[in-house]
Amino acid sequence: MATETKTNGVGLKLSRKDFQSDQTVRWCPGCGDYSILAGVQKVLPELGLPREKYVFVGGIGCAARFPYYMNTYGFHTIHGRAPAFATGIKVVNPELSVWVITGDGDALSIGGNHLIHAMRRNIGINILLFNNRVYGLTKGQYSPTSQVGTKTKSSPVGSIDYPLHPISLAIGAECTFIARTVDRDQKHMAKILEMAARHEGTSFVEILQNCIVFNDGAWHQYTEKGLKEQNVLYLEEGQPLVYGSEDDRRGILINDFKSEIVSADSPGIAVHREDDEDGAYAHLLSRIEVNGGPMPIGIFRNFQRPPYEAMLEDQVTAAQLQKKMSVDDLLHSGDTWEHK
Amino acid sequence: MATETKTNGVGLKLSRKDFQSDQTVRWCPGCGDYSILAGVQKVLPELGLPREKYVFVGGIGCAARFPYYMNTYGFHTIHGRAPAFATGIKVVNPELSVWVITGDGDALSIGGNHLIHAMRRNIGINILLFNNRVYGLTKGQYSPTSQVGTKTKSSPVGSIDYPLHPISLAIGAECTFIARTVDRDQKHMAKILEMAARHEGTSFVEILQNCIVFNDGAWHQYTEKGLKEQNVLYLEEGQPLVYGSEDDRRGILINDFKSEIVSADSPGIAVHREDDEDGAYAHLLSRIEVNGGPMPIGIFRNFQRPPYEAMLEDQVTAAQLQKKMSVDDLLHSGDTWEHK
Amino acid sequence: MEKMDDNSSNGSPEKEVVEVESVTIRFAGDSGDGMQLTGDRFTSASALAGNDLRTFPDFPAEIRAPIGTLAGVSAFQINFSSEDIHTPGDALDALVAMNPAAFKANIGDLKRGGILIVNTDNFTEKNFQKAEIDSNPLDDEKLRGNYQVFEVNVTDLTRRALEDMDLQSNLADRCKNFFALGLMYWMYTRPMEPTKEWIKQKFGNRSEIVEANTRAMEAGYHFGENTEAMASHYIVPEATYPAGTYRSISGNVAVAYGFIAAARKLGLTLFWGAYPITPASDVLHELSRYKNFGVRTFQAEDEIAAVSSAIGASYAGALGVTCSSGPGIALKGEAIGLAVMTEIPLVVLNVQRAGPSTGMPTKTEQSDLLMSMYGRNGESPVPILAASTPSDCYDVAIEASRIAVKYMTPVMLLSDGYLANGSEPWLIPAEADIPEMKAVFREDPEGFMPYDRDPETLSRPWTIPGTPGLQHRIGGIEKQDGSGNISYEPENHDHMVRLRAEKVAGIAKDIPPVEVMGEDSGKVLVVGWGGTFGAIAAAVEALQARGASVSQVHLRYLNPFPANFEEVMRKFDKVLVPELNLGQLVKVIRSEYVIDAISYSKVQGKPFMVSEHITKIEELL
Amino acid sequence: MEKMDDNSSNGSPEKEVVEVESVTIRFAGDSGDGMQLTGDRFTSASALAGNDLRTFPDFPAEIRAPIGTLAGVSAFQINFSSEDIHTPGDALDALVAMNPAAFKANIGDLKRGGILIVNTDNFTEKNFQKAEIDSNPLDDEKLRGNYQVFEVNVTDLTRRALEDMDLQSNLADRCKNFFALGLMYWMYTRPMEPTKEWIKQKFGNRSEIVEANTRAMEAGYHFGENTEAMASHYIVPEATYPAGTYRSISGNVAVAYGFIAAARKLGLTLFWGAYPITPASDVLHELSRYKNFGVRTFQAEDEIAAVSSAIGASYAGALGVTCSSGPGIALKGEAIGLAVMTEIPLVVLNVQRAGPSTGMPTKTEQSDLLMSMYGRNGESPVPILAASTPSDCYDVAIEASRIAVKYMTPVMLLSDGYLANGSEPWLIPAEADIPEMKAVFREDPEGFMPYDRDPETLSRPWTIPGTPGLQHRIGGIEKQDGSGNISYEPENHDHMVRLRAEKVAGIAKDIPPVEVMGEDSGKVLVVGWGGTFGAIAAAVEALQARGASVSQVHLRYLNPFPANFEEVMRKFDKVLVPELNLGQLVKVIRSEYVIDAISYSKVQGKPFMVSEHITKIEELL
Ligand SMILES: Cc1ncc(C[n+]2csc(CCOP(=O)(O)OP(=O)(O)O)c2C)c(N)n1
Ligand SMILES: Cc1ncc(C[n+]2csc(CCOP(=O)(O)OP(=O)(O)O)c2C)c(N)n1
Ligand code: SF4
Ligand code: SF4
Ligand SMILES: [Mg+2]
Ligand SMILES: [Mg+2]
Repeated sequence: MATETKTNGVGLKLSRKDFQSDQTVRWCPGCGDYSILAGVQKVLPELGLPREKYVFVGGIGCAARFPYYMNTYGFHTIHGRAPAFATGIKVVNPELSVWVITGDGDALSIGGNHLIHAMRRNIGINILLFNNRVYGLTKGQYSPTSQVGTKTKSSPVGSIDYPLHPISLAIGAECTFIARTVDRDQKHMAKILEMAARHEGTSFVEILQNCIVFNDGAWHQYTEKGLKEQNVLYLEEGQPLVYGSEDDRRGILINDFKSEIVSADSPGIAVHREDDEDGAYAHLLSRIEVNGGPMPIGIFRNFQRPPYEAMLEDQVTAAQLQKKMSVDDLLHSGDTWEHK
Repeated sequence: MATETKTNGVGLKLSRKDFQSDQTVRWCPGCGDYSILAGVQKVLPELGLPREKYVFVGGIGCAARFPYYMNTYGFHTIHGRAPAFATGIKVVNPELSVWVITGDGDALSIGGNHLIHAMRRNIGINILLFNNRVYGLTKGQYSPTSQVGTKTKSSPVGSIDYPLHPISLAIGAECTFIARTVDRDQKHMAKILEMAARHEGTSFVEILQNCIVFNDGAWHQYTEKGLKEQNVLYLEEGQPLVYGSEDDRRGILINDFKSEIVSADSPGIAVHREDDEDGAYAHLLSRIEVNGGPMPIGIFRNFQRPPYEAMLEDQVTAAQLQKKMSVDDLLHSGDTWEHK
Repeated sequence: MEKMDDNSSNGSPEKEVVEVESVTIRFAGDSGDGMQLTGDRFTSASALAGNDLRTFPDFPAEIRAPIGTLAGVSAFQINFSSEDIHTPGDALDALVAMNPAAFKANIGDLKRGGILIVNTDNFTEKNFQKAEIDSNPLDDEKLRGNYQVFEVNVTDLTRRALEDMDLQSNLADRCKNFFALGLMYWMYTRPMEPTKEWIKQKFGNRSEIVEANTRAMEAGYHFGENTEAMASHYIVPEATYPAGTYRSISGNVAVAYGFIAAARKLGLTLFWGAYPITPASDVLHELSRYKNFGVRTFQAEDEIAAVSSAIGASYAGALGVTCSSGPGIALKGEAIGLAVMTEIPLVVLNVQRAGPSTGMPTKTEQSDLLMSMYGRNGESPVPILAASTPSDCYDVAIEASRIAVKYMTPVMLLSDGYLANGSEPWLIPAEADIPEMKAVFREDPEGFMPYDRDPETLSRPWTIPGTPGLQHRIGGIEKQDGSGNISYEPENHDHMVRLRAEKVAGIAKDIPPVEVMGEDSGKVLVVGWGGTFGAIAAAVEALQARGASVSQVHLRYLNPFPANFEEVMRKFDKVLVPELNLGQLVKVIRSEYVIDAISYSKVQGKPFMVSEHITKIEELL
Repeated sequence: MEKMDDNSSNGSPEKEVVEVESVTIRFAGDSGDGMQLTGDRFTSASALAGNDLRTFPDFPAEIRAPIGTLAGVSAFQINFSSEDIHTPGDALDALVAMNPAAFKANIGDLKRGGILIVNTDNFTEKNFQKAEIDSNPLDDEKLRGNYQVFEVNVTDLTRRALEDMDLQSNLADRCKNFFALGLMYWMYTRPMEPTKEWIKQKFGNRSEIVEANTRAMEAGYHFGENTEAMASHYIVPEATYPAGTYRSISGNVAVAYGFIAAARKLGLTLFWGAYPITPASDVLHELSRYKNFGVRTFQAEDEIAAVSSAIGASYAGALGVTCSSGPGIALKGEAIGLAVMTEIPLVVLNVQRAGPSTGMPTKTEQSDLLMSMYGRNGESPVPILAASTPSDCYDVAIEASRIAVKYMTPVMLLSDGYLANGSEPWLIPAEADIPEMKAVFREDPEGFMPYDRDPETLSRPWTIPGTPGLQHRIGGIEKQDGSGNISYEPENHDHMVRLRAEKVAGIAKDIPPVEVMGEDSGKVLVVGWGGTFGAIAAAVEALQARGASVSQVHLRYLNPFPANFEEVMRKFDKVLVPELNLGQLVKVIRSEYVIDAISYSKVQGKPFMVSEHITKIEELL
C-alpha cells in the first residue's frame, strides 16, 4: 500500500475537509451517524492514501447512505449485498481501499450470508456495521440485534426473536479482524478505524450507534457521562480486563469458560490478547455484555492470513508466467482439422 | 408431544419399513446418503409419533432429495431456503415434527442466512446438514466446507476460499442444540438423531457424508476401520475428552483457551459438558479438528430456551383471551360516522 | 394586502360564508412540522362534516431530511366535496405553506385566485437559502396578483397563545401546526370538538400537551374569525351518501382488514411473511396488532424467507400471504415459481413504488405489472389482481384469497403507494357481505393422488401435513399429472405446462365481466387499472356530462382478463390506456388481442390529474 | 436374423460399402455406460473424416440414477453428412442400445428399416423389470420386421477380448462402450487411429487402461468386419467446406472463448461471477482454466452475490459477467435493476433450461425470454441477445460485451441447454476478425459529471475508482441527469425513465438489419430466435427446394429489434413464430407491431424436429 498521499503525482497532505463531499447530509439531527462520518473523515487523512483510492460501498439503510457524504468513490447499492459488490471491486483492483458501510438490518438481516462469506474468504475490505438495534430508514421496526421484548411498529407486544450478536457471529465466520467501538467516543473510534484500515484481509467493526428517532438511548449506558465509566470495558492488548469508575474498579476473571465479575484487585484477572486465532476467548468476550456484564469495546481478535484477492493474484500471475497464450492459441486448442 | 404412535386413532408400533416411500432412491450406488436415510428411518419409529406428523423439507442438492424417500409429508423446495419454508410450517402447526435436510452447499452457500436466522430464532425444527465438502448434484464443484487447495472443475489449480466450519458458525448463531455424527456409524447416528428430535428449539446436526463420486474419502480418516479409532473423539456428557486406539490413548488438555493433545493418562484432561450456554468451550471443541487434531463427534452443545413458535403461540393466546373481536368489530374500529 | 399582526384583528366576526361544492387544500411544511397529522385531522373533521373526500399524503424518502430544505418538504392534500368525487383534486383552492421550501415546492399547484397562507416567521434569509430561493417571494408583486395571499406569523402567534403556560419554546413551536389547523377549520367552517376529543385521547397522559395543542388550535380558529384580512370563509355542504356507518380508510389498512376477513371466512389462520419496505411496511404493522384474530406475522430475515415461509405456511394449511414492494418482489420470483409448480395457495401483495431499482421509494407508480406477469423463470402463469381505490383494497384482498385457495395457485395482488397512503370515506361493509368461499382440506385416503384434479377448476387437492394416511411428497421438479411423481417425460411436461396455463386462464369463467361506465360503444374507450381509477373516472364523467362519446373500463383482473373484455373494446373506435408507467397494460392488450390500443403514459412518481386525462381524451375525440 | 456369436464370424471381410449423404445415429445406455464419451469420440472421428455434423447429448438429471432404470438412460445423438446440415437429425438411421431401458426410451425415434444394435448381455429379466418392460422385446417378431436388428453380446465379447489381460472384470466391463464405438467405426468406415491417439493421451499414465480400451475398440471393429450378419456398411463422403482450420465446438465452450476474446479486444480483465447450476456450470469450469488470460472467476455464495460482484467488478473497470440458468437468473433481477439505474456494463448469460421452478434441469427450453425482458421492478429496459448455434455463442458473447461497454448497460444473453452441450464443426476465426470495439475510461476532470451523456449513444462516462480527481457517487435512487445527484423531482424521473428506454432502443441503429433467408416476400415468414435456428433452417430450405413460398428470419437481437424487422414481416402473408415455450417472442412481436403473428409452440424439454416445422409450415401454405 502506498504510504504517501498522491493525487496526480503531487504529494499533498489531506485533511478532514478533503473527505467531505458536496452533498447535504440527510440524517436526522442528532443521529449517531454524524459522529461516525466525522470519525472516518478524520482518520482517512492519516492513512496516507489519496482520495481516489478509496471506495465506500453502502447497502440500503440510513447508515448505508454514508458513501454520499464522502469525497471518495462511492457506490450506494442494494439492500444487504454491499459485501458482494465490494468483493468484485477488490478482486479487480486490490490497490483500492474498499469500505463497506452497513446497518444491523442491512448486514445481519437480508445481508447475513454475504457478510459471513466475505469474512470467511478474508477478502481485503473494511466492514463498518452501524448497530442501532433498529431499522431506521423504514421507520422503526425491530432488527436482528434488537433484544427480545422490543416493542416496535412490527412488534407491538414485544419481539420474540432472539438477537444475533455481531461479534459472536463474526467469530463463527472466522473473521480475521473483529472490533467494536462507539459513535460517541471519537478517540477510541479513530484508533480502531485506523487499525481496521491497516489490517490485511477482512476487518469488521461493530459501531454502537444511536438512532435518536426510533431507538434513542439504546446504548446510553455506554456513552453517557457517569454511566459509561461504569459499564465500558476497554480491551487493550496485554492489559488486564478491568473497568469501572475510580471508586469501583472491577475486573473479569475467567475460569473454565465462564467469565465472572470481581473486584479489580482480585488475583487472576484475565489479560487481553488480540491474537486469538482459535476464537474461543474472543467468543467468551463477546458474551460478557450479553450476560449482563460490561460492554467490551476495542479489538476482540486480530490475526493474519493471506487475503482472498492476494491468493487470487498469485494464481493469476503464476498462470500467466506458466502459459502465455493468444486468443488464436485458445481458439486452436484441442483437436483441429483442415479443409482445403 | 404425543408419545404414542397413532394413525387414525389406532395405536400401532411402526417400523423402519413404514417410513420408506415408494419412490426409487436415486443416489449413486455407495453414496453416504443411503446410510443416513436408513438411520433416520430406523430412529423415527422410536419417537412415538405417527407418520403423518412428520414433515421433511429439502432444499436442492443430492442430500435435499431425501424427502422423496420418506413415507411422511415431504417438500422438496428451492435451493438454500428450506429453513424458511420449515419455519412457516412449524409456526402454523407446532405439533408437526419438522426436519430440514440440506447439504453443505444448500445450507452454507446460498442458504447461509436462513440457516443462521432459524438458529437464532430457535425455531423448533431439526436441521440435518449432510456435509460431503462438495457440490454433488451439480457434479463436483468445491463447496463452502472444502479445504483450501481443493481441486475441482471450478478450481482447477486449487480453491482459495477458506472453509466455513458448520459447528463454529452454529455457535456464532447461538443454536441451542449442536451435534455432529458420521454416515458410517449407525449407532452413533441413531443416538444423536434421537436427541436432536427430542430437543425443543432448533437442533442442528452436521453429518459427515461421503460423496463417492466427487469427493470419495473426504472423511475416510473418521470412518474406516483402523483409522477412525485413531482419529475420532467421542463427546460424551461428563466424560473426559479422550480418544485413540487401545495402545495409543490420547486426551485433550485445555489451557488458556488452547487445546493440546496429550497422553490420555496425563492429569487435567478436559471433561465434556453439553450445557455450555456461553459457547466458548463448544467453540474451542469445533476448532480441534481444524487445527489438525481428532474429529469430535457427539453433542457439542445442548441447552434450553423457549422456541420461537411457543412464544408466538403464547402471544396469540394472550391476545385472544384479552380481546375477542369479530370482523365487524374490526371494520368499525376507529372513528366512524353515520349517514342517514 | 397589508402585513397583519393579531392586534389588528379585533373586529367582530360578522363574516361572509360562501357555499362551495368542492374544495382542494394542501398543508405543506417541513417533515418535522406535523403536516401529515394536520391533514389526518382535517380529513376526519371533513368526514364528520359529511363530505365526500379523498386524500393524498406525500412525504420525503428521508426520515428527517435537513430542516428547511426542498428534500424535507412533506405535504398532505385533501379534496372534500358535497358531491361524489374520485380524486384528491388537481389544482389547489388553498395552500398552507409553513416555510419557504414548502412554498416553492407547492405554489405551482395553486389555482389562480386561490388562497395562500404562509407562516411568515419562517420566511427568513437562512430559510431562503436552504430552499434555494434568491429573494423573498412574498415581495414579488405578481404573487399578490395571482393569489389571495395571507401572511400570518404563525410561530409567533402560537407562542403568544401559550405564553403563560411556561412550556419549553421548542414544545410551543411544535404546536404551530395546530394553529394552522384551527385557522383552516375556521376557513372551511369545521367544528373543533372532535379534534379536541382526539387530542385528549392521544395525549391524555400529558396534560400540558393536551392544553397546548388545544389552545393553539383555538388561537388559529379565532385568528381567522377576528382578523379583518380574511373577509369571507367557506362551507362545503354535506354530500348525499347511501345511508350507513362510515369510516375513513387507507389502502394499507383496508388490505390488512381484507385478509383478516378472508381468513375468517375461509376458517384459516392468516400467516403474513414480510420484510419491511416502503410503502408496504404499514400492512405488516397493522396486521401485527391482530394476534387476537390468530394472525401470525413473521418479520422474516429477507423477502425470500418471507415468501418461502408463507408458502410453507400455506402448505401446512394456513392462508399464506407475503407482502413487499418492487425490489422486494423481484427477489421472490424463484419461490413464487415453486408455488406455481407445487400448486400451493399464496397471495403476493405488491405495494408498488417508483422504480427501477431503489427508485423513489415514497413515490407511487404502476410499473410492476409486467414483472408480475413474467418475473419468473419458465412458463409460470399466475392470476393478477389490482385494487383501484383505497377501500377497494379490502375487496381485492378477499377476492385474491378466494382465487388462491380455490385454484391452488399463487396470486399477485397489486396496490401502489398512492392507494396505500391515500384515504377515502368507506361505507363499512358487514362481515356477512363477504362472498362465499371455502377452504377444503383433503382427508380421505381413498384414491388419493396429490395431483388429482377437480375437473371444473383444474385444481389439485389441498392436503396438509398431519392428515393421517395422506403422506406424500411434492417439489419443484416437473411432475407427472395425477401421481405428482417426478417426471422428465417430454409429453408430460408439455401437458403440464399447458395445464397450468389453462388452469389460470380458466379463472376467466369465475370472475365478473368488465363493466362499461358509459355507453357501451362509441369513439373512445379508456381502459385503466389500479390507482388511476379515480382520475380517469372523474375525467370521463366530466366529458360524458359534456356529451362526449367516451366510456371507461377499469380492470380489476389483469390475468386472466374477463371473458368479455375483447368484445367490449372492439365496440369503440379507439382504446386509450393511461398508465403510470411506460405502457405495460397496453403491451398485454396489444399482444393478446392485436388491438392497436394507445398508451398514455406518465412516470413522475405521482398520480394523474383529472385535467391531464381530459386533455388526452379530447385529443382522441 | 439369427442370434450370433463371434465364432460364426470367420468370413472374409468382403463387404459392400454403401455411400450415403447423411446419417443420424444415437448411442444410448446407462449413465454409467460412457455414452457421452463414446459420442464425443465418434464426433471427433466424423469431423476428421470431413463431414458436417451436429450433436445432441441428452443425459439425466441424477448424477447416477439407479442402474438400468429409465431415469438413468443417457444418450448421445450425432448427425453427420457430406452436405451442409443444421441439426442433429430427426429420426435415427442407427441406434445402439446398451440395455433394455435405453432400448425402450429410444426405439421410438428409429427410422423404419433403421439399424438397431443391442447389447444382448444386458437383456435380462432383472433389467426388463428395472426398465418396466414385461417381456423380452427382442422376442417380438414385429421388431425384426421394422428394423435391421443386430443382437450382439457386447459385454461378453469385450471380456473375451481382454481375457488375457488379467483385469478386474469390472474394469473389462467398463470398456464395452469402446467395443460399441469400434463397431460403429466399422459400420460407418471411420479410421480408429485418432481415437487410439486420444486414448493414449487421456489415459497415458495407466497403460493397462490404454490397452484395454484400444483392444475393445479393435474387437468391435473386427467384429463388424468379420460377422456375416452385417452384410454391408456405409460411407459418408467428405462435405465441401470453406477452406481453413476447423474444430468441434459446443455452445458452453464457445461462449467462454467469446468472452475471453472480447475482454482481450477491449483491453479489460474478464471477471466472471457465478454460482454453479445446470446447464451453465460448464462455462464457469471452462473459464476457471484461463487464469493465464487474466480471467478472474469468482464462485460466489449465491446468484445474488455473483451478479453483485460482477457489477462491482465492472464498476471497478473490468468486464463483469454473471452466468446462470433460469432459477438463478430469477434471483438476479433486483441487482440487474441497479446496473440499469447506475448504467454499468454487465453481461448476464442465461443458459436456459426447462422450467418453471426447478423444472427439468438437464432439458432445454426457451422459456426465459419474457423474464429477461421484464423480470425486474420498475421500467428497466435491457438489450437482449440470443445465440442460434453452438459456435454462434462465440460471436454473441463478443457482441453482448461490445454493447454492454459501449452503452454502459446490462445485457441479457440467452443460450440454452441444447446449444450449451451440442456441438458442430467450426471454421476457427482469427483474433484479428473480432469486430472493432473499445472501452474508454474517463480520466479528464475538466467538466466531469457522472451522468453526462454521449449525444450519439446516450451513454454516460465509465469512470473507475482510482482515477484522480473524479471521485463521485452513484446508486440506485433516481438521479438527476448530468450531475447524477439524487433527485425526486417528478419531471426528472419521467425524463430519466424515458431516457433509459431511449438509450436501449437506440441500439437498433448500431446493429445489422435482419436478413431474410429466401425470397423477401411471400406467403410465410418463419421467425425464430435462439437454438431453434438449425431445425427451422433445415425445414425452410427443404420446402424452398420444393418451391414453397416460405422464408426465414432468425433474430439475434430480441431487444431492441433490428430497425427493418417490421417492414420485413409486413411483406409476408403470414408470420409463424416457432418457440420452445408457450409463445413468448410472438407476444412481443404482436404487442410491438400489432401483427397477428402465429405461435407454434412445443414445450417438451427437447428441440424441434425438422419434420415438425415442415408439417406446421405446410399447414400455413
Ligand atoms: C430488497 C429490499 N428490501 C427492503 C428494503 C427496505 N429497507 C431499506 S433499509 C432497511 C433496513 C434498514 O435497517 P439498518 O440496516 O439497520 O439501517 P439503519 O437505517 O438502521 O441505519 C429496509 C428493510 C429495501 N430497500 N430493499
Ligand atoms: C437457485 C439455484 N442455484 C443453483 C442451483 C444448482 N444447484 C443445485 S444443488 C447445488 C449444490 C448442491 O450442493 P450441496 O448442497 O452440498 O448438496 P449435495 O449435492 O452435495 O448433497 C447447486 C449449486 C439451483 N438448483 N438453484
Ligand atoms: S432514523 Fe435513526 S438512524 Fe436513521 S438518520 Fe434518523 S436517527 Fe439516524
Ligand atoms: S453425487 Fe455424491 S452426494 Fe450425490 S448421490 Fe452421488 S455420491 Fe451421493
Ligand atoms: Mg439499524
Ligand atoms: Mg455437498
